[in-house]
Amino acid sequence: MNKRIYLDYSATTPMKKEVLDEMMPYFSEKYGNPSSIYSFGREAKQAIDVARDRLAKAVGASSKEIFFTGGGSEADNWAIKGIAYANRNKGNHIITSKIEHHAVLHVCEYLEKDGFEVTYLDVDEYGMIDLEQLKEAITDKTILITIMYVNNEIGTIQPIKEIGKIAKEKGVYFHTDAVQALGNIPIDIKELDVDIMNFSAHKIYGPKGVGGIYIRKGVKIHPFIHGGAQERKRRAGTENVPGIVGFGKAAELATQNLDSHIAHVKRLRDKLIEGIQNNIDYVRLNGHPTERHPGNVNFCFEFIEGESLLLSLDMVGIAGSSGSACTSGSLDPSHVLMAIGLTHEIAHGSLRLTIGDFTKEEDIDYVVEHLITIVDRLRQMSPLYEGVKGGK
Amino acid sequence: MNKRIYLDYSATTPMKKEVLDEMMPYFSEKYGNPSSIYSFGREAKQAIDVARDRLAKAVGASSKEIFFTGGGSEADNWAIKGIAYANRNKGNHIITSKIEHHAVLHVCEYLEKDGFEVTYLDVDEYGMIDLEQLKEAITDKTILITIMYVNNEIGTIQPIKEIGKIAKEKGVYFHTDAVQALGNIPIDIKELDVDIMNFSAHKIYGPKGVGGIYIRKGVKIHPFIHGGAQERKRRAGTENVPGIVGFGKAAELATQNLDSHIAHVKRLRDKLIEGIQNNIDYVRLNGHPTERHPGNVNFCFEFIEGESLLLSLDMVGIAGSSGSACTSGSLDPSHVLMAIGLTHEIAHGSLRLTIGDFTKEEDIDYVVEHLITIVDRLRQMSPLYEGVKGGK
Amino acid sequence: MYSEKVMDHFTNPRNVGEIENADGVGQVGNAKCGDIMKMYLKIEDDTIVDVKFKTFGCGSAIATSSIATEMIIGKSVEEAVGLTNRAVVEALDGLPTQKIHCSVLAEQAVKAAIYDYAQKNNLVIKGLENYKPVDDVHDHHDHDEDEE
Ligand SMILES: Cc1ncc(COP(=O)(O)O)c(C=O)c1O
Ligand SMILES: Cc1ncc(COP(=O)(O)O)c(C=O)c1O
Ligand code: FES
Ligand code: FES
Repeated sequence: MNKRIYLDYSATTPMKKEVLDEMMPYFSEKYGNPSSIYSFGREAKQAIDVARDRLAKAVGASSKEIFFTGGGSEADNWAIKGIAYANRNKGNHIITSKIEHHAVLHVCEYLEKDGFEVTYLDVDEYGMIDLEQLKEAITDKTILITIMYVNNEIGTIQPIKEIGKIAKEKGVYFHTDAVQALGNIPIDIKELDVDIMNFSAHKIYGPKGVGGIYIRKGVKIHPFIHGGAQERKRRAGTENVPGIVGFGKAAELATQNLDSHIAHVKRLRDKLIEGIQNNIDYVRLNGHPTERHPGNVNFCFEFIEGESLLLSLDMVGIAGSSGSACTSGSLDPSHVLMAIGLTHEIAHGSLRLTIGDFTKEEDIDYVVEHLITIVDRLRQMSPLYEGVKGGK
Repeated sequence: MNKRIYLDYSATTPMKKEVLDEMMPYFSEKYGNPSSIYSFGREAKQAIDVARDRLAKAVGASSKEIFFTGGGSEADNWAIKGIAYANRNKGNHIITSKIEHHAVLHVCEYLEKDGFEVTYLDVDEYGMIDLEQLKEAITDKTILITIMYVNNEIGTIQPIKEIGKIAKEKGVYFHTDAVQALGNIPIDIKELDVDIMNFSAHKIYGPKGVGGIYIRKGVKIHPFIHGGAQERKRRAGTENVPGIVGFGKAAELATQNLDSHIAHVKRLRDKLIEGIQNNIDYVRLNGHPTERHPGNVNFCFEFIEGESLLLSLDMVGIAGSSGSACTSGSLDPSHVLMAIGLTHEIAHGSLRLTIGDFTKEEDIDYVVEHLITIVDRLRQMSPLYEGVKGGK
Repeated sequence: MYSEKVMDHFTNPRNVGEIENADGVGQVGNAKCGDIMKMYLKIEDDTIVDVKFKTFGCGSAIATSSIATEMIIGKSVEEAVGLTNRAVVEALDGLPTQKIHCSVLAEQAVKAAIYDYAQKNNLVIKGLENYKPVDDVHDHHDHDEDEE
């Protein structure tokens, strides 16, 4: 297998050359500890400051409100546990949705075991929450609303501005996981009533293992990692200097190139969606038709199972992902596909292809061509397809 | 300033070339997400497995008991909070020492606010805990003993084997922070009754922002970062693949070179200690004379203050650190120096110089030479020194 | 993740299809759980002369079905009843732990088809005396390490 067509940009991205170039000096030359007072400790400290400014600028925040973490998941954990435990005296109720990332859902479940109450909002068939349901869910015990900006599986974009308004009106903190939003839609925190927002570098052509979090000034939150005085005493641990530098660069590139990035991936995304819809029967596009991550394609192919589809694609060099239970090794297919109302049978046959900056037009042709053959081959093998063929 | 003599290896280390070489392919080529099923996701997964085996081998553990984290501090937080909350039904008492790293102490203080009781054991003038005091401190509410292996400031090595025996006898979990031990003394977990031990890559010529933790099979502990199923469901978040690969390589190198590393730094350490003791009056070596980190030198220079000493050293290209209050921006000098019984006055004048693989013999000569002049200059400026000179 | 043997049987599955007027047909699993296997047997003189299968499932479900058909062609009915999921796993040079249940499915599909043959012909087959058709082998689906 020589061809490699990567269509899993929502899982992770390759690091851009500009990002790596900027990181390189901090591994073995400018390796000083940013907390030290000698010159080249200060060098490292300055590099972190630059990165912080860049990330702040990318999302319309002030640098003082940006902190670096060891990844997007750590930031989700920090946001939710940090707010929950710091505001326990005010209430023990949290509102989230059924389609959050596991880094949000599993934290909520953990908190439920520790005396918190969590409302999991429904979503409609496109993955949208209902603002009325949200309003009704808020009680005088509610301390936090946590609703993601852009869904990682089906790409649906939530009405963050409206949610923020509701939260603000009711005096409830609002956290949004913006890991899939950064670099894919414009973000301007100044325009939003968001109290906490988090990001991950490896989703925007930056390094793995580095995340960021915006914490609005004045928000009552506990630290999550206690220890040294790094990150203005809010996140302990020797800073991952090269990683942070890389994240800063990636954030800068992402905003500079945002328009062209969106135009590029959207065009290929629409081509891929059409290619599939025009050539393959019994498919269903998951997610919202318009309020959607510009590079997200998510289909269910009836009568076949996602893992076999992925393996077959892998054999011709195409990398995608699936919400099928067989892939994850768990009993149920993706909670997101369940929440938008798919039956188990159909959810098993899901395929997510996510497009990025290095995707080329001819890649899409290649993928559609192979998908047609592969889906047909797997359906010929499927006992579920037998009844259907005749009627066609 | 062209000369640069780095003597702060206990703060952080430069990454070795072999480490960086091994990491490089995972940034922009083998960038697949290890959780994916396509071929080059598996490639990344295998790389993590190799790293895990290497770290396991370096410390005498089985690979299944090793997990990667986003740094040494995260691992300390995980170990202590994870055990505390998972065993709360058994008891609420934790025993630690007064000279732990902040990543341990501040977690303990946080837990105290949440209903836990913590005993902070004293240490003697060399920084050693007292095993009898430990035994007496254990009650039927004690769930965890957390005592560091090697102290980061004064280098004292605790009797981990004996502590483990006591813990085991009493049926109490034992965690040891081995961040400064790895790569500096031989570690063989098989020989120790330790339940949890943690490490940090950037202290052993590996990357910043990557840590590791050994969790003995069967230990009851909560996850710290909830979310995806990474690290066998125990530590969520997309793995820092290059970082983990680098840590694995660094751990392998550290064990392969352990004897020569120890011989090298010990020789230069002793030379530096003698150089200072033979040439400068009114100095005090902190830490244990023999049970000591092989590269750790920690002196108090009476009548002068640590920050001015550091700045002066920095001007001639020498990088060290200090437990002085002025360096940290906090009111009190290092809690470690206080715990070994130093007065504030003396503790302020502390200087830690830590030696590593790239330190050369002539560096030591250079440092001693400059220290003599600098200390003298600062003392001439010090009102405390006035009374003393005459008597000399 | 998968051995070469698994990938071979996944990519070039043997004996895919249906047998018209099969002597025994068995189906196990259910779509809800993401796996269905259907086996068709042609039996002459107590010997399995032809087998075909259809499978809805993951890569290892398809591979185990494929190799199971190969393993029972030419065997006596009694021998085929003795096919174990372990033998299937071994023949495939192993399966990941979370995929072992797929091999159980293959074993069950063969048994179900032979049971159908026995029912149609009023036979009692050694090894199948206490057999009850099941379509749920999902206890095996959950295999993850415990979170403590
Ligand atoms: C003894 C000890 N524990 C924990 C840490 C924290 O490790 P990290 O900087 O990787 O978070 C350090 C170093 O800063 C240390 O010396
Ligand atoms: C929406 C969302 N939140 C959180 C995360 C977790 O980020 P990380 O992998 O950096 O821990 C991801 C990606 O895995 C994501 O897509
Ligand atoms: S059919 Fe679901 S794991 Fe094999
Ligand atoms: S003398 Fe200035 S901070 Fe201590």
